[in-house]
Amino acid sequence: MPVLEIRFHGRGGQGSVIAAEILARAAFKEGKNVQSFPFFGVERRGAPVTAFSRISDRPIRLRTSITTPDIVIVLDPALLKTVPVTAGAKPGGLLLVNTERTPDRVGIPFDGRVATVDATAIATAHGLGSPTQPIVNTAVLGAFAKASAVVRIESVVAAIKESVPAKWDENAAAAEDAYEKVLIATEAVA
Amino acid sequence: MGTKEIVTGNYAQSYAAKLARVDVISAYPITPQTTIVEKIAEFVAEGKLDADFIKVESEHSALQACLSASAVGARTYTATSSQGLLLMHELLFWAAGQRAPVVMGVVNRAVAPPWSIWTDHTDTMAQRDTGWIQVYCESNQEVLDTTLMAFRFAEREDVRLPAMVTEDAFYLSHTMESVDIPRQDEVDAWLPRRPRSHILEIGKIGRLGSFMGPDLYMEFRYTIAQAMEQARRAILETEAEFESRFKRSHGGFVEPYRCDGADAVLVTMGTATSTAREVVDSLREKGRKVGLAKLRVFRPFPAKEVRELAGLADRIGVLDRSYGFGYGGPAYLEVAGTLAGGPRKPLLRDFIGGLGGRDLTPPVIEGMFDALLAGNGDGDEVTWPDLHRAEEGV
Amino acid sequence: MTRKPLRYVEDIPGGPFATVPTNEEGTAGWRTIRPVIHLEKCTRCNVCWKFCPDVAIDFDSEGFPVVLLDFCKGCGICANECVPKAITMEREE
Amino acid sequence: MARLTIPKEEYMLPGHVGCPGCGATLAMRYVLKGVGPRAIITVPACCWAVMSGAFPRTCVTVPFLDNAFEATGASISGLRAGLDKMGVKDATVVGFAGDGGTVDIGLQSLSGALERRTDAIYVMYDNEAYMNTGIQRSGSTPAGAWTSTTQGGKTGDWKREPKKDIMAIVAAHRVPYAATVSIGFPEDFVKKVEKAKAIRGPRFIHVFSPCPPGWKYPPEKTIEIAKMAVESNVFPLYEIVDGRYVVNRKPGRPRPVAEYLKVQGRFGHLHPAGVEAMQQEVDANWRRLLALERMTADAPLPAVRDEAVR
Repeated sequence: MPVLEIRFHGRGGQGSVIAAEILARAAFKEGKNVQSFPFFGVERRGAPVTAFSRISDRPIRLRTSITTPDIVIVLDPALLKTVPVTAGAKPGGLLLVNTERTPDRVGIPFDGRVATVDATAIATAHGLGSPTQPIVNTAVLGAFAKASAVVRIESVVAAIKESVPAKWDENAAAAEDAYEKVLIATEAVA
Repeated sequence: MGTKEIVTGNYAQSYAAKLARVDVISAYPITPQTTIVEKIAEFVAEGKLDADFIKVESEHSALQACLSASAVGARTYTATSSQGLLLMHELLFWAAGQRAPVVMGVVNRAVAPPWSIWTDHTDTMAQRDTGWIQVYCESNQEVLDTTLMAFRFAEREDVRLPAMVTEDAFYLSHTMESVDIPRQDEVDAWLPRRPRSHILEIGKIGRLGSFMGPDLYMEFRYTIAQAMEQARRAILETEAEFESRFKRSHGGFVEPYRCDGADAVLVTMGTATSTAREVVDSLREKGRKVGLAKLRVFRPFPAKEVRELAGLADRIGVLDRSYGFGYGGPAYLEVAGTLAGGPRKPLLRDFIGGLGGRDLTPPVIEGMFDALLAGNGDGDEVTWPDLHRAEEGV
Repeated sequence: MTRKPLRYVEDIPGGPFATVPTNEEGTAGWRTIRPVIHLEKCTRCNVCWKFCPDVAIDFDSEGFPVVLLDFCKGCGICANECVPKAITMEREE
Repeated sequence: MARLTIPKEEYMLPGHVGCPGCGATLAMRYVLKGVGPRAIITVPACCWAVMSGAFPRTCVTVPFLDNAFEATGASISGLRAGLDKMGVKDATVVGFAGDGGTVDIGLQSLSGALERRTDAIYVMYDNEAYMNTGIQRSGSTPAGAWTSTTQGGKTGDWKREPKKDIMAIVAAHRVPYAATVSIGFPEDFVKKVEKAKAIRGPRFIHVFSPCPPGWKYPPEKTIEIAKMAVESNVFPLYEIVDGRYVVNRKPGRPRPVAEYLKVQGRFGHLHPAGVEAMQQEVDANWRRLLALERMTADAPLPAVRDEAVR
């Protein structure tokens, strides 16, 4: 298995950095080599934030940010209009977006599979975060487990319980909920 | 022509600052720099210098106050030594980053502990990568002239970098010797006030300093690197312009002395150069073909001129009046590094000496030439010739 | 108008001297909820204008407050401080 | 439209990267309304060093200088001297620093500037911790508060030391004017800045500046909290004019400190005994402030007023 590169896009306070960390822990539980780190910039609530994860069978030695991701995960749909989230994405990869829309109506071109999940609704239903600032990361990771098949939902849930500061059960339930509800478009979206 | 006076190296600095009509001085006292600022305080008190002398509470603040005054266009000057220069370290980088042409006199003094107020180049050598032009002087006349030159090349639009003019503690700072002090009108013509770019103005939007991400910071640092390379030409042009007006020059970047047909050349800095001239003359009289090279401008480092030394002799020694723990003297490491890249591969030796005010006497310097000429180059690369060791009974 | 970001050495002015006002680019994307002003209740007391951390409230010709949606971050201070409760926070579509 | 109670002109621009509900942006907005367009601001490392976002942007229309963390005091001295020598006599020099940058790392240069009577206004916007670096405790963090470096935990390792009284430290320098202001009272805030602007010599403004992520409350409550702090005597509004204390607001019945604490997650761990202890601390400080007002009414230690002083 080559080094799998995953790039998260979110906003300060939405949990993108913790999402990358949880994913790395989940893959580590399955015996993989892992690496997760944020692009350390002007972290402000609401400001765009990027985080990265690498997963591989062999040791990971690259010490760079991820510019040609296999998988792009977008925690906030508003970013689709302002940030080039799919820049450099490898062809035939996966784009997972937290949105109410179905994969075919995501509204940006992508050469690969597209998956969507309304993580905001799921997070709000499970009481995660506040109406103005729902915490969507754990729900998105549940959808990721299904859409990517890179890690099992059990590993994601176990990793969540190690990483989130509070509401372990609600976060785990949100991940499992999203695992069921994620929509995956099989063919490439023009 | 100016007036000849007997002054110390410190007063030479004060006169230069006065003649340059500096707007703002901001300084904190430290031996042996104190008489520089005291003399400036006298000029201000007597109305001979219309400047604002901010008596700050630390050297760190001294340089920040200069940077902020410079940020709105004022011509600024400060002076310090040793511990004070080390405390300024953060602000030294800030000055280059802000492209502030601050001129600073540094009286080279050893660093603590233990306390030592005597000469040693460790303080300024430790600042060689901060983006400041650095010129090491050999005489009080050179101190005054170089300070006047520093204002001119530092403020040039194509340079706009800060400059340090250094003098050895006591050997220059407190040594009285004859110095020609130029007339004020001549210096006014030499240092006219030109409007400066990239400064802050009341009523105009602008932020000096700012915040850059990984996509632009490197390009910005490169513009400072370009300015320092540009400073090479600016310094030489300034020296030539100074010579045509004041009829004096001090050797540009590197000044060889009696190197024709030399078997060995010793690279020296600061006042050790003067003593070494005596030694070269006396050895030449005894038929020994030796010479010296005065390394005057340390930043920007004169790589081209140093490489030319390799054409003068097969054996080159460097007298470092400082030492970098873990390898050797910084001057040697840079000279050796430059020569390693050149076509010829002379035998290279680093002599650590004169630390903490230890006298560099003719016998000690002569010993360095002996070590350079002896053997076929199997001796130690870095040596401390004047170290007091019990077994050698020296 | 979003300015092309600086990228090349040649773009760099001769010093770290910034002169581009920040209001050339919006911060709208920051919000998940936005203020809606119900003019029928508004008394034009300008408290919302006074307390906005983003200077994102201006006035129309009759002195009624207008939210500058390019800059509002949806913090909700205006709604919280509005005396006649004429401002409600609605979810961003 | 009702008459505006503070000047209409804006010198801080929208588009900055302050967090939603940030108190420090209102602090800058009101200071600039008070000093007007012929001002120059110098700022150390703090939230405001990042507020404009990346080069080449700036979010204030007046000239803005970045200075080293420890050296805001030295910077205002340098700016004043530089402007004097450049023939600019009517500009207002403003140092604008955070609480950590003032009471901790910058205290020495502040003391230097006050002692050498630098003709400038030093503004400390107080969000009571190192917020730009992620809510670490500062000397200005109140006792009992959670921060990322006083996390409580099993050992109860909350901030133990009382908040450093910077106004007392400034008063000891016999400055001509010092005042506390809160963004919850913009009229009082701007009036005091305008008052300070008209005075020569060193002046100090202590701004109460709530911080949503740092104090753990929802962003819409920033002003509510900034008012409650004053109404509960946690942060009294007063001036020190030529050595005389003048308390500007004396609430008839101050609101219980408990109400102020309840809204903020950083105090969420406090038991009734902890709340009571803070109430007593606030009451003691308030009694002392009133005593200072009485004592200095007839025995002030006046500032040295030398009009030509820098």
